[in-house]
Amino acid sequence: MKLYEFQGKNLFAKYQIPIPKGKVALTIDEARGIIKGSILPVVVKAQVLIGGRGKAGGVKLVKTMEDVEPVLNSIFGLNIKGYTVNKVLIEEGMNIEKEIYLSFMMNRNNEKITLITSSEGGVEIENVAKNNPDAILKLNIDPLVGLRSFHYMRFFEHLGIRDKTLKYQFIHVLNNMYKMFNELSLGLIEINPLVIVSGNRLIALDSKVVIDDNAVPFLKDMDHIKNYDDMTEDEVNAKSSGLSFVQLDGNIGCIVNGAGLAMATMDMIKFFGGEPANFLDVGGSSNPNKVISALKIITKDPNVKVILFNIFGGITRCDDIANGIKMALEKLDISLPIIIRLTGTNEKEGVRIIDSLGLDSTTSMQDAVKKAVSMVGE
Amino acid sequence: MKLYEFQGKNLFAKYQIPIPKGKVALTIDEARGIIKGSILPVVVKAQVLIGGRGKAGGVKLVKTMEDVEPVLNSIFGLNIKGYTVNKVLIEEGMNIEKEIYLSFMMNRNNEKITLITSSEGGVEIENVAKNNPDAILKLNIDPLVGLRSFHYMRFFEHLGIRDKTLKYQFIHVLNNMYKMFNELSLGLIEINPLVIVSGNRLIALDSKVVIDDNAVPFLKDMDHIKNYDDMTEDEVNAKSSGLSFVQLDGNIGCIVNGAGLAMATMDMIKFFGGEPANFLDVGGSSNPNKVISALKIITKDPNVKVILFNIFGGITRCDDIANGIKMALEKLDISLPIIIRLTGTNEKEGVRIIDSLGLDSTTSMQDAVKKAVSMVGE
Amino acid sequence: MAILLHKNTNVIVQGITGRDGSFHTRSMLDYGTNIVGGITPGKGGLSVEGKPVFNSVHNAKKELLVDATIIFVPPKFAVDAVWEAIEEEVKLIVIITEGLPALEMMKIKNYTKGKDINIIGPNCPGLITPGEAKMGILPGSIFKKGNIGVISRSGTLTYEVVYSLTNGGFGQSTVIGIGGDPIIGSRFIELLRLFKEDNETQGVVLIGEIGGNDELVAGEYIKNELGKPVVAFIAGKTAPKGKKMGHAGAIISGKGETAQSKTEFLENLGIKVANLPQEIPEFLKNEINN
Amino acid sequence: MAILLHKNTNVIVQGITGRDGSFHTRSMLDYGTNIVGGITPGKGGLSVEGKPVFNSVHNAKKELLVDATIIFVPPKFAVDAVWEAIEEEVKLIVIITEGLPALEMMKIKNYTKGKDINIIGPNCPGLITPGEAKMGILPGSIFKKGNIGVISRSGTLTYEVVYSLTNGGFGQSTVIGIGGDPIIGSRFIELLRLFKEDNETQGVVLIGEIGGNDELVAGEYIKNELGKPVVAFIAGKTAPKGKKMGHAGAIISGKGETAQSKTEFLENLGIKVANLPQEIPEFLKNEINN
Repeated sequence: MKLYEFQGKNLFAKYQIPIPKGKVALTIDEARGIIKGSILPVVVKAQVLIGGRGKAGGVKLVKTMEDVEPVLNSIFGLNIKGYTVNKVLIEEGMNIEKEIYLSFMMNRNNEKITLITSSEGGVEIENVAKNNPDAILKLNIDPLVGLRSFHYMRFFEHLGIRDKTLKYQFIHVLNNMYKMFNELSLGLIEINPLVIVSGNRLIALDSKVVIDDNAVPFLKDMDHIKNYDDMTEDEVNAKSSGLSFVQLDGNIGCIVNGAGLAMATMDMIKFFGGEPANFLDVGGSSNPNKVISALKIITKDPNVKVILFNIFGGITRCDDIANGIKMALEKLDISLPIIIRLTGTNEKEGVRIIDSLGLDSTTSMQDAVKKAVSMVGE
Repeated sequence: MKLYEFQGKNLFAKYQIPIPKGKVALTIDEARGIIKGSILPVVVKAQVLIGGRGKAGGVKLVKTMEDVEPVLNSIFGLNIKGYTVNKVLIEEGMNIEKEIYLSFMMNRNNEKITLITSSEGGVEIENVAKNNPDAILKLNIDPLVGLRSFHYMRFFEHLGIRDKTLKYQFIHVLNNMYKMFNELSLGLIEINPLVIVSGNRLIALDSKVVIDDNAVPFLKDMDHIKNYDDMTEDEVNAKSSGLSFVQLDGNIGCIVNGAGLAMATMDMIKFFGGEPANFLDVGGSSNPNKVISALKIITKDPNVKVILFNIFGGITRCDDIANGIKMALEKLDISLPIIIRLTGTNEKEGVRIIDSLGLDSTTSMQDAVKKAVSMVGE
Repeated sequence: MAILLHKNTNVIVQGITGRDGSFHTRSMLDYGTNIVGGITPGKGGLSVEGKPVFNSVHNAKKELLVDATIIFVPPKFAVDAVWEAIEEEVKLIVIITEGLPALEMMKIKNYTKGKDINIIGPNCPGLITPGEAKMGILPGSIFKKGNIGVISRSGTLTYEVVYSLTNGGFGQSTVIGIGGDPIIGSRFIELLRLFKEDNETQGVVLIGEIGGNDELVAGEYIKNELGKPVVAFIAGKTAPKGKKMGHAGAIISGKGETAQSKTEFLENLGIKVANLPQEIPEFLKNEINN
Repeated sequence: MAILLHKNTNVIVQGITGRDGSFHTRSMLDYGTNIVGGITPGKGGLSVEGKPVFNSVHNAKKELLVDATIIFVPPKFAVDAVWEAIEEEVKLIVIITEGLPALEMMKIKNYTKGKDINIIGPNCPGLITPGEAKMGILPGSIFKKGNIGVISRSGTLTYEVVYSLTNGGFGQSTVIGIGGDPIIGSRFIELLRLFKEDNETQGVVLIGEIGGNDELVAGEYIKNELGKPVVAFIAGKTAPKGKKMGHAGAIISGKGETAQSKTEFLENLGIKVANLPQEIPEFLKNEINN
């Protein structure tokens, strides 16, 4: 689960990671009021769950009161890669001496918590990795061992930090970031840039915090922070119905049991010249209501020209799926053609139900996919 | 480092382990004042760094004001296994429903933190182990894994605890004891008895806390708790001079470099019919001042009839030791005979110095020990 | 020989009295798995499908030989269940449960690295040695004893592939679903090492997907050390970047994590990658005959 | 062959610029130890006895082959130094430092259990393979190449025994002081396992003391598995109960931990226990000739 910059910073404050003074505004009026009460300059920052807002015009400086209206008008309602800006963070301006990149991430490839730092802060780390890889240091931390003095040593060595006060501050920030990472089961905690301001003080100018979705149910007192703002309405609905759903832009709606098989189905559609409209995994259980929810979501998409079921019964029973289709056809007004592949557990019973609905079914994934592709091609 | 009961209980309070209301008194007057201000009955408990005070008359109940003087007079100044009582803990009386033994200890034999519990609380665990071993449960906890639900399960199963409130309280106490064990690097945390009082509440009626000596220098804000009350004055002096010293009751004073060799020297004295007066390890460094300190401590013991040096030079240089002896003979008034075994690093130089003092030396441990034994035998 | 699981492996079920636990205990017993008992804290003394239930793995081990455990307990208790099995020195731990925090799995993984413990999962369908035993939720009927090892990050896609294999005349030595989470007990490479040593396994099918670098690490091992033919399949060529495709671990976070780049990487190493699951038996035939 | 340490073992010194570190670096080099460099954080770029100093083990490993490390850093930094060496996959770690908290050592021990890492110490004199190399503070001159392995919880008592051995005609394969702390990296049994596999070692001298049960565990192993003659010596017959005799681990906390009961236990297993260090060569002669 991604957090907004301001949510991440609220947590930083809780973990004693220094942040600039700032306030969130949900409307232009609110924002105007905050700016009027502040010492200029202030920075107005669009709050969206996607990177690259700077380039998109989502971060602007207000130097004088004349800047206020044009800045607020340009940011509120701005569309950044599909996300509409409906809240901003207004922060005090800073005299920056140096910008650093600093993050801890869950590294699935070596099962360590990887500390990443770069002397080139304020730019995307991927670009630094491409253009100046030597600027980047990666330290792999075993969570059973923890962050220790030899990590600090390598960190300071890489960044060329010798000042003692600054070292203490970095250790403070590193320890608290690491603590936050562990206590909140994060996937990522990123400060970019972490800035050094006058007096050798450190301040986290930005925040990117991602909580491991599996850990979210276990976190206490974090309900206020939960958001699904990076999911579409359909994706949220699917999630609440126990489905995994991702919107794509093709025209063959897919309903599959199992994530791997669902991806393989999409891939096969593409292989035979079609375009999948979505990823949809009805999961392992056989609740017919899931089929109804799945059909509801898919038929909302005006692009969809044909619906393809691909069911390999294991835990999922074919007759349950067939019954789900039957119930859906009774309840919903579905005029789209439906292609059904059914095999595995209770295949015969399932096929019999499908037959009774006057629909065809096949046991071959390849046949079903080819048929779906040929139908939209007509 | 052993803590007094009241010190352990102060830490319990900090770690939210419930304890009875109580106060410490250093004099009879103070104790009398506390009792007058309390609701009777109260318990008066001698504070000494040794077990078995109950049997020795160090724990008494004050039911009425008539009890006060006899109880205080009998406890203050009481000698319990060589420790004189000069402070008492005065605690509220309790209506006990059940007594349990509970401890966590550093288990050197399997490198785990061992949780020990017994349904027979209030008696020494060694006696339970002997008379009713089935009453005892031992759970070995890997510090990297921590105390977890399966430990609770086995704990409750063993003690036959089914009441939910009680379970929560036990989990609370277990977790906090375990936390204290880890945060303070303990060797032992023992509550005996941990009592269940009316309303299914748990209270720690006693405390025994031992901090790992190696961890003491690393503990913050714990200076007030440091005590050397379980060491003799000589042992404390030796420690502050960088020596390891243990008083024994023989008559051959030993000065040896290395703990293992020092024990082997004592053993050899005994083997040849003598009695060692002490264990003394001057350690690995060769500071002549250590030899002076060592001789000071040993010559204070009126039992000592002969002084035996056993030095196997490695890091310790024989000439440094010899110089130490020379300086000591100049500074101190030593009339006791001195037997010297010197071998190893800079042996020749050392022997030359000893010769110059008009003393004998040998390179054989066995010869030196035999000579010392024969001298006291005369 | 097959790997990890055999007819005589003594298996316990952690969470045996739960809905899933009891259902699959029946199904595993039917398949021939040597289930000797189960664990549900607080339900010790009951029995499920004639097998004794204990309060703890410790208690079970006092009365039974235990070689392996399969964990069906809900995510809230699953982490402790895994640690319990580790502490009681159970050598094979299969975690079916979905929803374990990755950080907890990371600790478990680092603790057991280099130690004599195999963990499969979490969020996996389990494993099966056809004709001998299964630990998991895989539908036994589609498997057939034979000489192909299968390792997969997926569930039903594995069934699809195994179905093709069986129909194409290839039985399986052991089939393992390693789970869809980013941090898992055994990755491809760890199981390839076991298949290398297994005389019964003549070839391996590797079913990967988007996310992570397991397929790449496996590819290097296959090229340099395995010494047995392999056919791979990588799901997710049409998956968009940055979106979780059902599995917590099926997400493209960087360039090397797409199905295309994984396919290319493997093909550059000389490893055959099928475009369709149904092509796998044909590819395998060619590889084995080469 | 000897065990653990050889002429070609590439050794680094953690804490090489310190008083003890630099002094013993000289002494180890003089003995022939293949010291390739040292570590002191913040002193990278210096050199000690002609050997390069690095800020971290990581940096050293970028330029050097590192098989083993010896740690001389003060207790405050020693725990991190050990973890650093573990994280950098150094296979032999010798901790000379005295004063490491037992709980920290306990974590290190549990972490490395079953993994391919040998830790000696803390609070130990180190180890020596006579005629080849030494890692530690042992006085090289008293040792002689030969066929007796020595494992000891003590320092100078080891020298006493080795001196007797050498004078009695017994050279040593490898001599290891395992340290006087209650929680140590390698206990008797772990090193006995290595001596068992070492062709050069024909017999073992085991120098124990009061406290703990290491001698008892070792005794069972000697009787049942070692297959080589052993002579033991147990120090502390005159030590009182409950008092620390110099070593943090030399304290009698229970019945089985006295020198008498350990001696009895070993003798009951048929293991010869010497009363005097000087008897050991004689006993050994008898054992080997039997």
